[in-house]
Amino acid sequence: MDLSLFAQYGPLLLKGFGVTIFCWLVGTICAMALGLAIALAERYGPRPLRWLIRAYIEIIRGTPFLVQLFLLYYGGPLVGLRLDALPAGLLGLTIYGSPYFAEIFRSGFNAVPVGQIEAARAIGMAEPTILARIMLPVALVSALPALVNFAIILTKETVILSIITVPEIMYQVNRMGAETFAFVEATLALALFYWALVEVISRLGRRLERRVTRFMIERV
Amino acid sequence: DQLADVKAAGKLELATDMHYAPFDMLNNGTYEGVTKDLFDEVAKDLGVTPNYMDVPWTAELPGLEAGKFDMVIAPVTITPERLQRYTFTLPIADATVGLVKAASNDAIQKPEDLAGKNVGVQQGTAQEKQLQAYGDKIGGIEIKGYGTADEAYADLAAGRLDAVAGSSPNLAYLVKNRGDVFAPVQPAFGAPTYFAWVLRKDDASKSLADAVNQSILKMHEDGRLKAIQEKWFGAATDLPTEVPQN
Amino acid sequence: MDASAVEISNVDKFFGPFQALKKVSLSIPPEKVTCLIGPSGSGKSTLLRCINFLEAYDAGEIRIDGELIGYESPGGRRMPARRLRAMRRRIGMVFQQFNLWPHMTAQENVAEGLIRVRGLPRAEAASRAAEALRKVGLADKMANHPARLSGGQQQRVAIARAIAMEPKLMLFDEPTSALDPELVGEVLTVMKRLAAEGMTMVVVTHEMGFAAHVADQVAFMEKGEMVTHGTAAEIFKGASDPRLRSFLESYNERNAI
Amino acid sequence: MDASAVEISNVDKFFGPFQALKKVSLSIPPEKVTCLIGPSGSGKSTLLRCINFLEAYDAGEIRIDGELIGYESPGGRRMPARRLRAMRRRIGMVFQQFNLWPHMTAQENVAEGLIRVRGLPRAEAASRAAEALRKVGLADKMANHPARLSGGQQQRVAIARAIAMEPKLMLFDEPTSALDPELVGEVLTVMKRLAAEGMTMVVVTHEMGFAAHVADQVAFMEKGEMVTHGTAAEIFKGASDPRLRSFLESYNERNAI
Amino acid sequence: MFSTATFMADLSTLAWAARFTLLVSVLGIALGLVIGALICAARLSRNRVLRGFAALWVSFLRGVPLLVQLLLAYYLLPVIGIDVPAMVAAVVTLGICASAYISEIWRGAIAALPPGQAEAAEAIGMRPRDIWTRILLPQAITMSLPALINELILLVKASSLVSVVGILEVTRMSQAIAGSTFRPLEAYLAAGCIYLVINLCLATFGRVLERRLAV
Ligand SMILES: Nc1ncnc2c1ncn2[C@@H]1O[C@H](COP(=O)(O)OP(=O)(O)OP(=O)(O)O)[C@@H](O)[C@H]1O
Ligand SMILES: Nc1ncnc2c1ncn2[C@@H]1O[C@H](COP(=O)(O)OP(=O)(O)OP(=O)(O)O)[C@@H](O)[C@H]1O
Ligand SMILES: [Mg+2]
Ligand SMILES: [Mg+2]
Repeated sequence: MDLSLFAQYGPLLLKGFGVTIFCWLVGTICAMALGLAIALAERYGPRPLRWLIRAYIEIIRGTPFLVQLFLLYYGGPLVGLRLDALPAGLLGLTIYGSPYFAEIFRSGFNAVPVGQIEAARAIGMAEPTILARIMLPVALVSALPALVNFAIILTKETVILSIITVPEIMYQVNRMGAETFAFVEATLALALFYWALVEVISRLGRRLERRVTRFMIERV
Repeated sequence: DQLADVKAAGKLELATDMHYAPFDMLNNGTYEGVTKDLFDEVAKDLGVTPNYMDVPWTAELPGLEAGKFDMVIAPVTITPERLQRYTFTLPIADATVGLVKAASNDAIQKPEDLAGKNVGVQQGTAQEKQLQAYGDKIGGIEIKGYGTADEAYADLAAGRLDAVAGSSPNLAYLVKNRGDVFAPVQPAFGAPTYFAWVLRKDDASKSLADAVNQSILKMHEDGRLKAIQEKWFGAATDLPTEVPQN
Repeated sequence: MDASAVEISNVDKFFGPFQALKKVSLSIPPEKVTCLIGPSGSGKSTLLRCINFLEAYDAGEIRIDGELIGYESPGGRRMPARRLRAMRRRIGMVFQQFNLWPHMTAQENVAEGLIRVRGLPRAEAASRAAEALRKVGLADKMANHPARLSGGQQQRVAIARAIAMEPKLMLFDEPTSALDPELVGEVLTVMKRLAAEGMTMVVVTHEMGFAAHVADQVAFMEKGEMVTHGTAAEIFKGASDPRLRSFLESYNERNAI
Repeated sequence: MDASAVEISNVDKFFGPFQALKKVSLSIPPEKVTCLIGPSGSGKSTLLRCINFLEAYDAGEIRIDGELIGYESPGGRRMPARRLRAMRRRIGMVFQQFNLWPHMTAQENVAEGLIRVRGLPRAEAASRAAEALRKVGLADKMANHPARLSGGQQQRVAIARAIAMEPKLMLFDEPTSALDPELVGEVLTVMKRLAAEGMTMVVVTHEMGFAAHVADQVAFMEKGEMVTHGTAAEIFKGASDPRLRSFLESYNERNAI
Repeated sequence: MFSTATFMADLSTLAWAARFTLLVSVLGIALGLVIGALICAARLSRNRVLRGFAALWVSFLRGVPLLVQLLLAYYLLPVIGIDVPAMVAAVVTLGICASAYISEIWRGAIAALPPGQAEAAEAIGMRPRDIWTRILLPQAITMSLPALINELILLVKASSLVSVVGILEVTRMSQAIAGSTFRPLEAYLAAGCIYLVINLCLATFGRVLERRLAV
């Protein structure tokens, strides 16, 4: 193990971390918002829209991010869509993540007892209010671990942005590996970084979880 | 002693990244290319059966060090830094830098035309270093690094790049296959560099490296090397008969 | 026109092949208490849920203050969500299973509708909610979430939640099932006061004593049919229908302690 | 030794700072029906849940047939899960909120325990479950999931589920709250028969008439305290405690129709 | 530009490689579901040690990229004397990694179940094993099925990483094709189609199950 390598490549790797975190944050937030919109459109939308959404979900969810990103970035110009690497990467992440988030939200809504929704309807509450005040808070109890799960998975999907030359962590790790052949050290750096990032996300997730389950009685 | 072990086992475990045409590629699921043709001969000389494994580039050298394979036969450009960490065999092909551009692009006729232009290259390669040096000489080139050469070619086709730099044999094969899209920029530039195979840098590996080198030398002499080069590149280049140290 | 607060005519309701309501008709007079009684599974809850259209009825009509609920016209298309919502604002409901919102405290459960539906400012809604909870004897449990309340306490929160909205028509589905005799008496008092203040009430109950005390009209259902209805005295004293008689007998046998 | 089926002595239970049970003591005689009455929130459900250790009590002792439940020794460590399980097999419970398993049909709800706990073969469990459901008048609803049952039907499934297990001790938390008078009478009959067959029963109820008819012993709780207990006659006729008297008065006022 | 002939040829080549993708993901899923259930049970158990172990399991397996786990399992474990065939290393690593995610999904669903569900089972003296398999998991699975199918689909796609231990599955094969034909668009599109077919099957299965389980 050659530790001097870390001194040499440290700044580059740190820059890569920064880019990864930026891409992940923006991508996750946008994908989650789009996913929620999709889940709602599928729940409340007219029938033809629901079919369209179903097709969107299955196609995006069913194909690898690598393929989507490759088509978007390298295939896009063939049909006149020319994006720079970073915007393409963020757009790609948003699209790729949205169906997963949509399904997780659908799962969560499934878990809300109908009686609670009926109680809100019975007093004439409007559907958007019911959603925000009753369904989302209750759905989060069951959906939050799955949301955190997928946010964590997205941190790892960002490595694919390296194929379109977004200078994120994998891109820099590859560079370090290719230039020095120190693949083991580079991989180790990658693993450590991810463990740190994921640990932070899980901790935040657990804290949020404690918040959304505050109303429940613990039985241990 | 690795040679003895290999002979005793009767087979050689070999790792290569099977998407680096024309050296290593999969055609309908069958492995073929320059490396395979060459190593089939080497194996015959050694009297062992070769077992070719497709392993992504990033896993090859760690796997070699972990003892999962005996050799990495993906073509690796010889550089002084790498020589410190691994044992290289004799060169098996030319790795000098070449350039391709989009066939439809008439603005670029010679390497000097690339001053100030976007040029793609596989990141971290010896070719990238040489391109950098060349760029400094002609007054600046915008270099973009890619994970693999394939992505650089795709971006050239997509129009984001003006040219791609790579090893000459690889580019020649690209142009041969996709002449409709890509065209070479002549002449090649930079110092001559070479591809070779890689073994662990320990005493036990020395015997095997020597045996492989013997076999390569034999192929130099009896013309098999030349024939294989002509088969894949259309022409043969002279290769040094000892491991270059720079 | 029609003087009924709720006019139910020939309502059918199917759950798959099972018919839960069979040509049910009933007029509910305004500003009076109507009790629905009948054996378990006779369709009382279903009828109540049809009145505020939580359950879509399959045939017949239900009119609230003369206005058809749920459909544009009898047997026609569904009415727009906005209009349905507007109608429901005038109807309150206490559910058999309470259906409290588990993530809100008792006070928040009551205040929520005041804020979101009635548009009251938070502070006022909170103080009104506190007031409503005090009336049902829950002053010291206002900050508890439903999971931390006893059965009877939950039921009282549900009652407070409905009453705080001050609806014109109130639907109670067994509002006293989890209450002890003292509280039943109090709920009875509250109902009588509400009726005096002009609220129309429909109450599903199994407690005949309660019905006898509170009801202006009593309706007896069985197997999805409206068997008979009349004043409390008519139903409980001079019951002529044999099904009703046998239903009541078992109660009279036991009610004295 | 101790002749009580359940011996509760000086039991305390806290929910955070709130004390739900305060030094509660009670002997429950074997093969008899004991009714627990008291205002909402007085700790009846909590006491019942302590008896089968669904709620861990904080001080005192509860002994089932002389055996301490929940702890190795009074105030000691928790008992091993295996032994707790063995004790619970002899105790049945009907919950205030029913707690049916929503993913199983009525029949499966009843059969599940017979298969998993009693180890009966599937076929026999199914036929016993069908038999138990027939007895509570649900022969035609056996294949319904709980969501497709009325409140009273759900409660009857819960009763059938508990009775089918043939426990020696049965804990009922308001087993008739959602039942109509006819069914209440039937449940009463069933209980009397079970008591005659040797089952010990503890019943939380708000229906004084029911308690008066079924109970051998009646215990009155208030604010987490065991106020008084005695035979049904002692409690309902000669009530001397002022709190008990005011509790009962509101009932007597209303119970006649 | 786009060559349909190449695309079709790629498709047939990839269909052949799909058997490895299928094999690895099906076995990985099966393993992941079983271990996931156990880890979830451990995470929610009363036993402190079990809980800590499960928390560590989830934290490690979610924290370290699957790629790294595979490299560890295949290239580093031999160093301490555990040398397994590539296929076994791939399936086990994939299954173990998936178990961490699956257990979290179920944990969320179980947290949302009314506590009375388990209490009713405990009260009759049901064993924890039966409470889990008969009461909690069936409801949790039904409730979280869309999220679970999400996870399984991700697993199918993550199986592409097993190429680092030398298994020639769909993604790797498509890269190989792209490298030799210099037509990456066609190759990747073909790979996308193969994954889509597999995942559509999974998704459809999930939907049918969802409709079946809905009560
Ligand atoms: N988990 C909890 N956390 C805090 N307080 C609780 C909890 N469970 C119950 N309580 C409180 O304990 C008291 C006793 O509750 P319990 O359910 O035993 O009452 P009960 O006698 O059964 O009443 P009811 O007749 O209304 O069902 C109540 O005041 C209730 O608010
Ligand atoms: N969703 C449903 N699917 C199928 N059958 C249903 C459904 N809901 C109710 N039922 C059936 O309809 C009948 C009437 O149910 P309802 O809840 O109206 O009875 P109820 O009179 O309120 O009885 P209880 O006094 O027991 O609450 C019952 O037999 C019940 O099994
Ligand atoms: Mg009902
Ligand atoms: Mg209670």
